Amino acid sequence: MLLRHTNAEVAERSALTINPSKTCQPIGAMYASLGIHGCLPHSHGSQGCCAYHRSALTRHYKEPVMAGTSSFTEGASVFGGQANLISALITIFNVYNPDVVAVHTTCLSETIGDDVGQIVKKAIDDGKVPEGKRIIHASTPSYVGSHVTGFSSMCASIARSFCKPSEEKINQINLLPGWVDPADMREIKRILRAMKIPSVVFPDTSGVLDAPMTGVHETFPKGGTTVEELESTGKSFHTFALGSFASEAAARELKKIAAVPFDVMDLPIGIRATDRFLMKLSELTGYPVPDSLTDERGRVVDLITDMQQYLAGKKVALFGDPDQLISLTEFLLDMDLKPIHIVSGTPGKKFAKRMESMLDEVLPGAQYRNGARADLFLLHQWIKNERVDLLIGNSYGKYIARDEDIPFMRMGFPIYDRIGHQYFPSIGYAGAMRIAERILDLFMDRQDRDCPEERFELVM
Amino acid sequence: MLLRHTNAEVAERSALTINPSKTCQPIGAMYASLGIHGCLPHSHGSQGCCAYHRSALTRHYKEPVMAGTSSFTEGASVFGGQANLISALITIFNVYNPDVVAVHTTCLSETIGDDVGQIVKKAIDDGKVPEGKRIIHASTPSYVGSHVTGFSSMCASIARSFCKPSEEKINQINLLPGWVDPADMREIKRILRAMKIPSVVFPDTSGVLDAPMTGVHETFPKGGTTVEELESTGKSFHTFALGSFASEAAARELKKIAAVPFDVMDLPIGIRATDRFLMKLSELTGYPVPDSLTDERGRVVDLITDMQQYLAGKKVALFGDPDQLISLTEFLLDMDLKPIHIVSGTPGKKFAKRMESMLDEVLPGAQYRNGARADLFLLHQWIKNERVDLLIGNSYGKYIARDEDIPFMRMGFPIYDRIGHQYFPSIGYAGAMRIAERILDLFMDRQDRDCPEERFELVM
Amino acid sequence: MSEKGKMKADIFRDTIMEKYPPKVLKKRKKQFIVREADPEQSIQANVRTVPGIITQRGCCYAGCKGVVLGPTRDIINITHGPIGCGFYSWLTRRNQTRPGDNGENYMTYCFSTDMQDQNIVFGGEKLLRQAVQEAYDIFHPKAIAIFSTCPVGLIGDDVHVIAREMKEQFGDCNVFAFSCEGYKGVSQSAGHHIANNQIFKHVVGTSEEGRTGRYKINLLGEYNIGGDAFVIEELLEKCGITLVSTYSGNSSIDQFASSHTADLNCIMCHRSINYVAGMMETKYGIPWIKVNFIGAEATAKSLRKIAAYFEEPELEKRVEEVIAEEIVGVEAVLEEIRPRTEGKTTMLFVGGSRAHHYQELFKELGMEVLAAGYEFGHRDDYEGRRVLPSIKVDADSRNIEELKVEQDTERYRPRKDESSREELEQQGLSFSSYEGLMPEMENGSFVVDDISHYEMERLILEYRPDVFCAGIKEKFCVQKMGVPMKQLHSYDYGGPYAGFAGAINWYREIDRMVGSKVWGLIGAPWEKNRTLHGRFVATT
Amino acid sequence: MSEKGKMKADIFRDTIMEKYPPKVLKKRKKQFIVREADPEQSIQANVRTVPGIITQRGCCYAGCKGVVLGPTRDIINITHGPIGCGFYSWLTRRNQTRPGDNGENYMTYCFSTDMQDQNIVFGGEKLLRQAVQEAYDIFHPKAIAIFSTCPVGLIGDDVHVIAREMKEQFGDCNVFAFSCEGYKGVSQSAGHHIANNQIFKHVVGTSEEGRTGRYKINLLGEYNIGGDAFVIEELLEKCGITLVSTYSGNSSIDQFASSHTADLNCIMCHRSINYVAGMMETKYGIPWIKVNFIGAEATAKSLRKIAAYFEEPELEKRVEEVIAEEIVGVEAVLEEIRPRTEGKTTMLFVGGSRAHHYQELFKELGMEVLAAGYEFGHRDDYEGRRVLPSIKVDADSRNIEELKVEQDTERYRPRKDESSREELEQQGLSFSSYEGLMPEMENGSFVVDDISHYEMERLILEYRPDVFCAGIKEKFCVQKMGVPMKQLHSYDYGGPYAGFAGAINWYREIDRMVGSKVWGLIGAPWEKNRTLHGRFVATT
Repeated sequence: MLLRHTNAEVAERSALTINPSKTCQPIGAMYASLGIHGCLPHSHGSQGCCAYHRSALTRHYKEPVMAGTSSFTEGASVFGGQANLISALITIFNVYNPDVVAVHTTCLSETIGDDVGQIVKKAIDDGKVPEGKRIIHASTPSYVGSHVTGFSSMCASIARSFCKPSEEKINQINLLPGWVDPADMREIKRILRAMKIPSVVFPDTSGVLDAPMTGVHETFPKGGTTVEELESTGKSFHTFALGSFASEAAARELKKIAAVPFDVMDLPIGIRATDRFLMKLSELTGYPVPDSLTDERGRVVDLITDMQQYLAGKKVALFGDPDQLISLTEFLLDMDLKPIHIVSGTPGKKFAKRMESMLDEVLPGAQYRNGARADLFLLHQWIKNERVDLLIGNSYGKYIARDEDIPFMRMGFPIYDRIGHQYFPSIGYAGAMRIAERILDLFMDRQDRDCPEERFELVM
Repeated sequence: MLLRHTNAEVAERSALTINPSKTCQPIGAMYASLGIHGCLPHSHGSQGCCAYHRSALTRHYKEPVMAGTSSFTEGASVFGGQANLISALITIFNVYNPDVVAVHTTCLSETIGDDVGQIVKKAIDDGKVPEGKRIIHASTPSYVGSHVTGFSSMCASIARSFCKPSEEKINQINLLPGWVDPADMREIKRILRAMKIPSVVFPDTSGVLDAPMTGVHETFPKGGTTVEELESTGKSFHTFALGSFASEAAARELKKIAAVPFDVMDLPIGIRATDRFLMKLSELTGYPVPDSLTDERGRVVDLITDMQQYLAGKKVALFGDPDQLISLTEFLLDMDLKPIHIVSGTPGKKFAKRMESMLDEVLPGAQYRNGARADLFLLHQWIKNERVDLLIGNSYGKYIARDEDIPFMRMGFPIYDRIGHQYFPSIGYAGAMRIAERILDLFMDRQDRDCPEERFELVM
Repeated sequence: MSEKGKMKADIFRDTIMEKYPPKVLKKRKKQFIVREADPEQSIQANVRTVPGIITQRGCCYAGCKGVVLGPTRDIINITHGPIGCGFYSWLTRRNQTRPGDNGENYMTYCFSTDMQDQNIVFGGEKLLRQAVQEAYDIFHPKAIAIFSTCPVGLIGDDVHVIAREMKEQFGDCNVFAFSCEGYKGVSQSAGHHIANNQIFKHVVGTSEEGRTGRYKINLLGEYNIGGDAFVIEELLEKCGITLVSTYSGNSSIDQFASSHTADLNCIMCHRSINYVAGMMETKYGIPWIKVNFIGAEATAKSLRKIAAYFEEPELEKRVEEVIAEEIVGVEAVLEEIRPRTEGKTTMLFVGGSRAHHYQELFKELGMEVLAAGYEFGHRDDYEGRRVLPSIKVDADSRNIEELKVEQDTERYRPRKDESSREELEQQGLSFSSYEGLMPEMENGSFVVDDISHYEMERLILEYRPDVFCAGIKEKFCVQKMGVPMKQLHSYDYGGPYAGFAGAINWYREIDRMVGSKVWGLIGAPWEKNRTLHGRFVATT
Repeated sequence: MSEKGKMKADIFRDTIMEKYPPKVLKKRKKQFIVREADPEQSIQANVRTVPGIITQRGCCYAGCKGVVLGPTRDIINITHGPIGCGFYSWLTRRNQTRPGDNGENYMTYCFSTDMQDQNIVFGGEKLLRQAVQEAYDIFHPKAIAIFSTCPVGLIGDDVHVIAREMKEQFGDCNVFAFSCEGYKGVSQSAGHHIANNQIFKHVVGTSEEGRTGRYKINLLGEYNIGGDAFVIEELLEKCGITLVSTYSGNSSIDQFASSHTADLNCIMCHRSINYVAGMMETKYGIPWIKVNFIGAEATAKSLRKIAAYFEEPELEKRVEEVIAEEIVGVEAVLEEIRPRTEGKTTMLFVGGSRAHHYQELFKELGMEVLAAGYEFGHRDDYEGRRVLPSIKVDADSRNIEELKVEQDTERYRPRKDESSREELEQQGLSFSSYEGLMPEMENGSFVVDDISHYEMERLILEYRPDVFCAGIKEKFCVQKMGVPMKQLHSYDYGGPYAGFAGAINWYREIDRMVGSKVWGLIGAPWEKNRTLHGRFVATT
């Protein structure tokens, strides 16, 4: 047994987190920053933070993740990181020459109280920042929220830093995709193109964290939302924020700065969340949903109705980030699956509220928890008490899956041990198709593995 | 053991086929016919043929497959099927009202020597065929070639029946996709759209055999190549025939009728076959390959270089149809895999020639065979003599895979026991990505299953 | 159904028939009827399908090789013909089979001569001989069967001579052949008959080493789709009834060979196997009764029938105990599920028995059967065996051999004398009798033989049943219309549904199907409400 | 390398340095050197990384918790701090571990106090106490270790007091803490030192129940990445050498506790563990030697060193037998592979030992090392321990506690007296000595400390090595340039590469990497030849 010390007896814990289902803010800020074209994320703290975040993102995306660090030593920790950050900016502009540096803080710089805005201002005032270069910053203390919070904070900072007030509004929407993978951002852009809706999607890591192999390493690959696009967000007619945990804060900033109204919508994972997304897009713009998307939808529904017998009634445990889990839970329920154990390390009351409204009535036994100590140790204990047919989550789920011999679908962040998430969307109808296919494959593979020989089926 | 009577001792057989790796012509003709918009395939023979073909295609696509049959009885078998066919046409036009009826023969009608062209002519002459309706026909005796031959024959018939000689040539190409799944045909059209090349793709089963769920059963779904498009093929500048086994015959017809030059190319499965396809498209049209496709290519190459350690040196057994196997073998070799056992039931010398040129030098031990008695019994015996790490083929491979505990990737026709092939392309760079992902998943899942606990990897 | 419903049904039927050309209309009207109170109401069946009509039916080969001989594990079935027929009948029927004591099980294999054009021109006999030889050399089976496909009959290969010669040559391997060319008859039904004949001729009675036991029966017409036969085997075992052979689910050739040693033939699928029952009665004196293990009540009734036949209180007691024990679980599940299925509707178009048998299960769920019919039934399957004398043998049926069977001079042994048989009949045990589907059907419901695709769609559009039952070719057409569809050939890869355990599976399956939320996903919101309230700054 | 090569190298180095701001340039020049013939050539190392330079380095916590303490199976390692540090160091280092006899193995677990803002404001001591209590209550481990992350030091939580108190309270559980805040020192190296100190203080010498045997050694600085330690364990076993403890691959706390009972310390990774070796020598009288089990020759040499130390012919004989036996397989594989690798080139930038050790393996393959350097090495790792006295202790290093260790009054026992030690040294066995990486490097090659991303790219662009070795952060940058990249922290999830068996794995791995065809797929044909010969009828 890989997790041999996990037993079925759930003891309430008030201090010890075991096998977390979240990580800390700065990595989310780093990921969001990578979604700006020509941007170098910068970690203001110990160099270990930067190393850890770059490593984690690299393992997930199998791609270069470039970022700077203020390389705090004990001295900086005592006397403040101003010298380090200014020195870093000078080096960065000399050596890597990004268009934008996106600074995020860490628990260290937050604890000592560094005022990054002030430091950046000083750097600019002292002429340390070349003409036309931009430095943005977000406060992302590791001891508040989670990686999702950090992503949200950096998105808000991007909005705050680039959006300009504008009286004139143009036929363009702002779209905040939330913390999804490059393939998802690509898919969102494809949907918007299909609907002929001009848009600024930010952050946009497609083309950055799924850059093609060309024989050349581009420090700043051609993807990412451009500064020009970001500066036009104030002119947009409307903002769509996908996922309240990841995207709402930025939408609020855009509203504050440029009076762009916004809708916070569920991440379009699954059929109905995608329906609502497209319907709202269509309602607000007046642009119809094209037949090509309606047909895509019809194909997923077709698949699900065709294969429903393999899905119905199967029990699922899932963990990950709240925006994803909310939509995924809805999708699982729509496919007649039973999501009975759900945890997310990210705190926030909206999670429980949404889960309650979806689950309490139709699946009275379902357990869900988020925030402090909503960890994989707890999830595993729940599973030991009520077995499931499927586990969905990031790569850390594989230890539970192997111990309990449960089919396992990797979804979420981080996925360190498989490829695919970088290249195939899990959002929209295309994503729904892929999710349904993967779940079906798992169930069918299991049947093919376990059935007695005389029940081995050629046709399924 | 599911195949408990299969032993390792390969005995040459001259008459008995065991567990075939092919089926008969008419089903291929039926599939090709479904790729014409508004067309009802019609099986001129016993009603069992039609029932079998409809069932097989339905199980593969999980979609309605509409087709008529001449319902031969003993009388018709003795006296000829003219009355049955004419009666069938009358019924069909009254009840189902297709634009086109595509008649293919069977071993029965071929053995008795029915002249379908003659019968159809009589039906038209006798006024049994409504104005504007078209009846095309192909000779597809089950005792010649295979299902691929039948597909090829019906494609040739489509060309022959609709193509008109034309002096005028327009900026349009004809594209014969070969026997691939709807998702592949859709992908080919996407590629051509991306390259802005006007085209007639035929047959085109996308939108027919992956029709969306709408709550309505359309006897003739909105997909398929239209008669108008088919009639314009003579004006096309060039014909691209993908896969010599499936598509060359039709290309030759177009050339004969309308002097449209053609290239026969490998099915674009894998990177290099897709490269050649796009390069040739680009060379001939003068239209550049857009960056979006170059980037897609770069992403697959990136994936393969990133994950090469999991691929290199793994041995593969594969079976299926020759056009697919030729390209797939090239792709596997390109990924440093070792395709060492290959069989195809479809006869044709080109297969061995291509395999020879790809394999004999770099993989001296590789075994390949096609045509008579190149069946799964033989393949399984080869595997018993030299084990492989991966088996690729249609659903019948699952019996070998379970017996020998070999990871199994379903690819080809028929796939009765999984979904996915209908919706996700296996051609083009998108298909290469999917193939690479699936192979990697299989290898990694196997590692995760079999490794000792201390070698269980979080990161891969 | 109400009188109003009946009138609506009549009108509806006439309306949909209008689309047919006159000749077709005339024919179809006789096969598409609205059930009346008249107990003698008749239907046309087992006639040629109108070409082009899009039928559910398959061919003679499918009925012979696919249905009847397919499930027997230790015969090497060689399809003589082009590759297709062998390929399509390879593992597609879900006859579950466990290897027997000798470990032989060829179920997962497909054997074919893969005839080529030169064989059509010059004849395929040499090819066939060699193929049989190779099968023998590689596998050393105890039996090899040869199945002719369409061209074989036309080019005149004499498969029976080859079989006889090879059998003699091998000495330790029974070889026999079936002239089951696809064009014979009008449906699979012809193939069943041919299969019955040849098995009876070449196998039945060739061994006296059957199972011993006090209550020995054969189960005829049970093909172990989805493991049905396993459930029945277990149930009979529990009751102390000895199953000598099953035709042909999970069977072996030795079981057929000794099946004449049983004392009662119980027929499940009357259509496909009644010939063997009749011939065994004539030759060996074994009576047959119709049974049905589909449905909990039907199962109980069938067990009681068997017990009644043997007239042993001990057996009757045991059977009652088993029923009492099993029914507990059935009732518990029904109690939970029935409130969700009660009043829902269904239609069944399939096979030659299932469209009848499965009505039992639907009734147990409180569901109404709006329409039903067979794919390859005969009039007796609809109207009962009483109509047999009045069935006109047409050209298509005449071509199927009718074996002349006589009493076996040594082995004929009537299991019941006339008087005890009569007594049993008076107690309600009918011998050699089948009432058919018609009596099951409510007044005003539809009975349709060899339904066409068009008719099926119209029925669904008009009546929108909650579940529709048919085969794979219909499956996705029906579902595209938003109606859950249950395959009754393959059970949609589910089952078993026989016996008490099977009934429970079925209840749960239908509960899932009528309760699934996935059908609610059909139709995008913008399709339902096309009015858009666009607020883009300016229209572009 | 030729003189011309050396000149080119010098020019190249100066060119790439030009991009740096003056202050950075000055610093980097001292860390980026071209190897000269001068045996005394010096390099700057273990100094602060210039902020913004994009470094490979991590932090003190990573060195302490991640590297040194991570691999020990039966200590519950609680990260005291916000969740990130615990999360990132959870299972990411591939220290393979089998559960010991008592079944304890917490390797797959991550324990954290998940500090929240109120803990930052009001202090985290209460939280930590409760977390330790919960760990104890749920798991009853034999030891709990506490690791401080950045904010802990700043807010002043006294982790050591808490540890001491909890330990006393539990009675049966050793609790100790590490003040390894991420900002300490200039790299992971500080963390190693802190880890060494605390393990020495709280664990070493607390048990006398070590393994018994004639030739007892400790293996220091082997972390069992990819199973290296397993290979070495097996090899030592085969030679009859008793491994008392490994620091810290596949280790248990009991092994550390009794490690002072060994008679020789063998150091693999000098950088991370030399402190413990030194302190054990001072306190217990155990000498240490440098060994290297990476490379077949290095392995043979290291085994011979150990044998020589014990001065027993029996052992020396056994070691020679084992070497002779193992070398057969090594040579067979080398013979096959070397023709394909000979003359190929590589660069190594990683860790504090591997950039040195792995040169052995490359040399066995006939490959040339063009450049190498450490991520967190000190000058002694480059230049040898002889430079230790000349290393100036700067502010960053001064903050890391230097334990005052004295001879143990009872347990100090010099394993060799002065004279026999001198004799051994004369025979070539150096004690307390490490020559460093520099002597390995050819004249004209590059030695670069704490290489920056920019420098790495330039090196690759200029010299295009056939294989590049570094860590995960570099992996895909390098590969994007079309150069196969081998991770030397994680081994790219391969290995083991230690010992003879590991060498064979390595040869095959490098053979695969330099021979793979996938790199040939880079670049579409239309990118290589952009001239198109369009023949469309008319341009549109």
